[in-house]
Amino acid sequence: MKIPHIVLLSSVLAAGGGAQAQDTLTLGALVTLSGAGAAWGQGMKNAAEIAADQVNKAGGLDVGGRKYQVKVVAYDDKYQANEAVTVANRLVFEDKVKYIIGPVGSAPVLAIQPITEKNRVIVMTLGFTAKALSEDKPYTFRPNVTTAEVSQPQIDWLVRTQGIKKVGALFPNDETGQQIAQDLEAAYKKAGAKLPVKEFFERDRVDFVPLLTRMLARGIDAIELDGNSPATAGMIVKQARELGYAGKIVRTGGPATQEIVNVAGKAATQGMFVHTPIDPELPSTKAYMDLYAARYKHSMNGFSPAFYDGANLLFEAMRRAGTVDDTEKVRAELERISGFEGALGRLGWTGKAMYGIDHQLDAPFYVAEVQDGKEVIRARCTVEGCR
Amino acid sequence: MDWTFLATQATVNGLIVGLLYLLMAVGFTLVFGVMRMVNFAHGEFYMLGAFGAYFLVSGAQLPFMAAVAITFAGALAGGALLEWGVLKPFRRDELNGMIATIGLAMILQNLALMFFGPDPLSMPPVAEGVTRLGKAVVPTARLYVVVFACAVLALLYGFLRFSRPGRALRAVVEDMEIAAIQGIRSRLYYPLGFGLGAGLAAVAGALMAPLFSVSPFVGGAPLLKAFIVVILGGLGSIPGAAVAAMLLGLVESYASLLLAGSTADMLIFAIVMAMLVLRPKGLLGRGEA
Amino acid sequence: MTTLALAARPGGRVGPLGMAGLVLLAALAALPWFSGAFVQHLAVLVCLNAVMVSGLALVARCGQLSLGHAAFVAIGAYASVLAARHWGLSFLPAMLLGALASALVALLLGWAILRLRGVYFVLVTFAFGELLRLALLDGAALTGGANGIAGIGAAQVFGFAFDTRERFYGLALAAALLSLWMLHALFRRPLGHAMDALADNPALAESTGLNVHRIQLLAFVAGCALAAAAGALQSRYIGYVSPESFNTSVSIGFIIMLVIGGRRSVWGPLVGAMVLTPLPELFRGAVQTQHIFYGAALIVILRFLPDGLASLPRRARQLWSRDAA
Amino acid sequence: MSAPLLQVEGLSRSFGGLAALRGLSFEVREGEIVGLIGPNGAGKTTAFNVISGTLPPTGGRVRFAGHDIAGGPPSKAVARGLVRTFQSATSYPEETVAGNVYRGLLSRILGTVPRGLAGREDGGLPASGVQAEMLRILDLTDLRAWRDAPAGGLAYGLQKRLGIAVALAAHPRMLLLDEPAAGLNHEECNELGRLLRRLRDEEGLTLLLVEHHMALVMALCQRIVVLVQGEKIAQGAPDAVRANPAVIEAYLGAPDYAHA
Repeated sequence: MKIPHIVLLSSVLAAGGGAQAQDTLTLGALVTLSGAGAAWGQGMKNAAEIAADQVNKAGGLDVGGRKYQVKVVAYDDKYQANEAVTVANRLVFEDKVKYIIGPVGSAPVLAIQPITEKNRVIVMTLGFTAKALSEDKPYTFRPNVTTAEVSQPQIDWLVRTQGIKKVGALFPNDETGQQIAQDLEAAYKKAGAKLPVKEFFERDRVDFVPLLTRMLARGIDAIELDGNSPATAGMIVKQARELGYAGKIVRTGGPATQEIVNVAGKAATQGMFVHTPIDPELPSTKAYMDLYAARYKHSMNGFSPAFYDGANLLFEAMRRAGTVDDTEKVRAELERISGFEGALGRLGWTGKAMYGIDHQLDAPFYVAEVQDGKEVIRARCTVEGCR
Repeated sequence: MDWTFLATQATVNGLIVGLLYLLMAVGFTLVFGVMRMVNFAHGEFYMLGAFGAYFLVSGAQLPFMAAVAITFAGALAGGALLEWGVLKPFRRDELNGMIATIGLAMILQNLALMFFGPDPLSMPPVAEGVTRLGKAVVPTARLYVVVFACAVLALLYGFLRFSRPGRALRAVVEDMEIAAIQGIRSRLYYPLGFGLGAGLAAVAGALMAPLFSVSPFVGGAPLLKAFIVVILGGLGSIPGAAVAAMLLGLVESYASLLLAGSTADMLIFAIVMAMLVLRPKGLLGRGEA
Repeated sequence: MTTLALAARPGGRVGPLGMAGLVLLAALAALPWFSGAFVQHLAVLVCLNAVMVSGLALVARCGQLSLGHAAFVAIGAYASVLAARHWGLSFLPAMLLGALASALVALLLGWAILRLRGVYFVLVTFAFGELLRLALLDGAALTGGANGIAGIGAAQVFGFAFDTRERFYGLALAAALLSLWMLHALFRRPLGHAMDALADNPALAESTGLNVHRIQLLAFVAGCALAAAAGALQSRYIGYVSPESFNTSVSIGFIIMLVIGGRRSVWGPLVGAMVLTPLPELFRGAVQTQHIFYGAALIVILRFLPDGLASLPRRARQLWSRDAA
Repeated sequence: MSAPLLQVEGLSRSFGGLAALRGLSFEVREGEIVGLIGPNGAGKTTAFNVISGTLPPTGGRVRFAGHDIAGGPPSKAVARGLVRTFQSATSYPEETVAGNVYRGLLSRILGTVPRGLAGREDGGLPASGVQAEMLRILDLTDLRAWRDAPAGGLAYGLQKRLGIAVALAAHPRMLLLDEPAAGLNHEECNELGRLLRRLRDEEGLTLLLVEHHMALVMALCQRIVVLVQGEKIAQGAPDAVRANPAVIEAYLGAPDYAHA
C-alpha cells in the first residue's frame, strides 16, 4: 500500500545521463536560490552558465585530445547547512560531479567539506568564513576576495584620505556577520581608527532605528555596512539618513551598491564609499557585464564575475592537466596558475599567510564613491595596498 | 552619552514602533476572536499588502492613500473568499484550523516568490526629511505612517462600535453561541471576520512598505510581532492588544538601548513564555487557559 | 480505536494483508543497501525523521501539539556533541546524556506549560523554540554561535565505527524500528490507552482517576528525549550542527510529516517521513513549487483524510468489509 | 450511625466579586443517599465542582474518608474513592460502550505508572479480572446489549447510564451525581431510581445527588440539603425539608405544591 518512494526515485535518477556524441563534463552549482542569499546565488549560477556556454559555442572544452560539452546542474541549498549536505550528496553521488561552484554561505561550506574533500571534489565557494580554506582542505578554493583580504588596504586608504576616526557598525547575528565583525575591528585598529560600536541583530530584522539611535549617540563619524545583505544595508542607510545622520557611510566588502541605491535612494547614498570588485570601465569586465545583461534581465551581482573567472580557471587547469577525471592533477595545475587574464583583470592565488594555503584568489579590487547612484572608481587596490 | 536625549528618543521610537506592531496585530487578534483560529498566514497578507501598495504606487502611479484603500478592499475580499473556500471545514477545530493556515501561508509566500522574485523592491518614501519633537528626532515618513495608522485604527474602532455589522462581529467575538442565538448568522461573519483580519494585515503592509523594503519574505517579522502582542494582550482582546503593542514597542526600544540586540529579543520571548504560563488570558484577554 | 473490546483483539494475529505489508516494508528497508549513495543518504534522513516525528506523535497522541520540537532535537544534538568534545564521552553515553538533558528541560518546561490547552500550548512551544535558537546563537563560547560546530566524528559503539554510509544506515534503521516498536508496544498497553483517552476527553479521563497532567508530562518528556536521541544521531551523520538547522520551519516540517503521515497511528511518523523526506529532491530545481505542493497537500489531507495516509489501509479494509457485508 | 464519609466544612468560592458559595457545611455518612437541591443559580454546580476537585475553593475544607481533598486535581479524589459524573452525558464517542468502561478502569489498572508499562496487557488487574469487572459493570447498569455499539450513537438515556457505568469502573466508595435525571423521560427516571437504590444496597455505595427532579429526590434520599444563593438554608429528612417554611418560601414558592 505504501508507495515505495525510494524505488521510484532512484529509477528516475539513474535513467538520466546517457552519453551524447561528445563527452559531457557536468559542473555542479550548489547555490542559494531562495531566501536572503538568493541575489548572490543567482549571480554565481549565471556566471557558471555563461562560462559553460562560451566553451560549448567554441566547439566544447578541449582536454587531453577530447572535446567536452559542459553542462551546469544547479540545486538550491536554501542557505542552510542540512540542505547543503543533501545537495552535496546528490551532486557527488547521483550526478557524479567532480567540480562544484558554491555554496554561498559559510555554514553550508563547512558542512559539505567532509564529503567534498573525502571524494576529492574541487569546490569554488563564496563562504566568507576564514575556516573555509586550510591546509587540510586541498580541494576548496575561493575565487572572491573577502573582508580578510580587502578590508585592510581599503580601510588604510579611507582613514588616510577621508580622516575617519570613530566607526559604528551593525552586523547580522550569523556566521558571516560574526566573522566580518572580527576582521573589521582588527583592520580599523591597525589603520589608526577605531570601531567602538558593534551591534548584532536577528537576521530578518527590518527596523534599525533603536540600534542606530544608540550608535549615533556615541558620536561616530562613519557607519560601516560590510557584512549585511544588500537589502538590509539599504535599509540601514535609509533609516540612518532619516534619523538625520550626515556623516560618512562606507561598505568595505560585499558588492551590493545597486541594491542599496534601490532601497535607500540616490540622495541617501550620495557620497557613500563602497568596495567593488569590478571596474566597469575595464574592457574585460565590461565584456562580461554585457554578456550577462544580454542573457539575464535583472541586475548583475558584484560577485558574478569572480565566479565566471573561477569557472574559466577550472577549465584552464583541466586543459593543462590533460584530464577532467583526475582532480588530483587538476588541483595541482589550478594552484600553479598565475597572471591569468580574467574578467576581473590579472589574477593569481594568495592566502598562505592567512589560511596556510594559497587557495584565495588575489584579484584587483577598487574603492568607489557613489555619485548620483553610480559607482565612480576612486582608488585601485591589491592585497598590498590602494593607490 | 546624553541620557535624557537617548531616553526621549527611545520613548518616541518605542511608541511609534508600538503603534506599528498594534496595526500588525489587530487583524490577527480579530481573526482569533471571531474564529478562535491562530492565523499563520497573517504575515503573508501583510506581505501581499506591501506588494499591493508597491505596484499601485510605483506601477499605476496612484496616490499613496488610494493605493492603501484599494489594497485593503482587495485583501478583505480575498481573505473572505479564502476563508469560505479553504478554511470553512475547520471553523470549530482550533488545532487543525491552525495547521491549515500554515499550509495557506506556504502557498501564498511561494506564489509571491514565483511572480515577484526574491529581490527586495523599494518604494518612493511618503515624505522626506526629519521633524524634531522636542529633543527627539523622528523621520517624517514615519510620522505620516503613524498618522495613517491612527486613522485606520480609529476607523476600525468606529466600525466595531457603531456600525451594525461591526457590533455583530463584536458579539461574535464576545460569545459565539449567544451571538448565534440572536440570529447572527455565523455563515456570514466567519468570512467577514477573516477578511477584515486579512484586510488589516494588508493595510499594515501597505502603510509600512515605504518605510521598509518589499519582498516575499517580509511576512515573517510581523507575524512574530503579532504573536507576541496578542499573547501578551490576551487572545481575542483588541484593547489588550493595544496595551501590549505599546508595551512591546517600549520594552524593545529600551532593551535594545541597554542590552545587546539579540539579548533583547531573548528577553521578550522569555516574558511571553512567562505570561502564557502565569496568565494565559493575557493582560485584558478573556481567552480560557 | 481501543483494541481491548470484549471481542478478540484484532492486533493479536496479523491478517494476510498485514503480512504482505510487513514483507513489503522489509524489502523496502533492505533496498538502500543495494542502491546508490544518494538513495542511502535519503534513507538515513527518512529513518532519523521518523524517530523525531515519533517523539512528536507521542505528544500529539495526548492531545497537545508542539511547535518547538526542533528545539529538543537541538538540545540532543548539541548536548551530545559537547559532552563528547569536552568530557571525552564516547557516542552512546553522549547520546544518552543528550536525551537526558532534553528530558530534563522537557520536564521543567512541560510541568509549567502542560496546564495550557490547544493553541496556548502551541504558542508557548513556538516561543520556547525561538528562545533556544537565539540562546544557541548567542552562546558562541560554548556552542560556536552561528558558525556552529564542525568536524563531529562518526558514531562508535564498542569499537565498531559507523563511519560508512551503509553502516550508519543500519544504525538509523535500527533506531527507526526501535521507536516504531516502542510506540506500538506503548499504545497496546494501559498507559497508551490512557493517553488516547485523555486526548479524546481530558475532563472525563481526569474524573475517572487518570492524572492528565502527569500522563501528558510523561509523554512530553519521552517524546522530547526521543527527539534528542535522533538529534544526536543526526549530528554524528552530518558531522556539523548550527542553530539554523533547528529553527521553526523545521518544527513545522515535523508537524506536516505527522499530519500527512497520520496522528492516530503508530505508523504515521514512518509513513510521513518516507513520503515527505525524498519529496523535496523531486522539486530541488524549483523550490517554490515544492512548498506550494506541501501547503496544498497539508490542507487536502487535513480536510479529507484527518487521520493521515497511515489510516488508508484501515479505511480500505472498512470499505472492503462494508462492500463484502 | 456510621462515621461521616464526606465532611464539607465552611466551603466558599467566589468568582471575582460574585460569591457563589458562602460557608457551606454538611456531611454524608457511609451508605447514605443525600440530595443537594436548590433553585437555579443557588450554587449547586459550583459546590459539586469544588467538592469533586474540579474547582479550587476560596475558603473552607472538604474531607473525604479522613483525607483533605479540596483543591487537588480530581484524579487525587478518585484515588481516595470519590468519583463524579457529568450533567451533560459526556463519553468517549468513538469508543464502544465496552471501550468506555475499559477506559474507566484504566486508573485502577495503571495504579503506579511502571505497572502501566508492565508487559501484561492488564497491568494491575489480571486479564480475566478486567473482563470480569467490565461484564459486572455492564450488567449492573444493564448496558451489556449495547456492548459493541459506539458510545456516540447511543440514545440520551443510555448515554447517561454509560456515564454512571464509567464512573463505577473507577471503583468509587462514593458517587457524586450531577443531575443524573436531567432529560430523562418518566420510565427512564424510574429505572435510574432503581439503579441508584441497587448501588447503595448491593454495592454499598454512598451517593450525593444534585438534582431538580423533586419526585426522585424525595423518594430516594435519606437526607436533603437545601442551598439558596450559596448558603445552606435547611437540612434534614425529605418530609421535614418539604414542610420547612423557609424552603417553601425561598425555593418551592408555589403554595399548592406544598400540599401535593
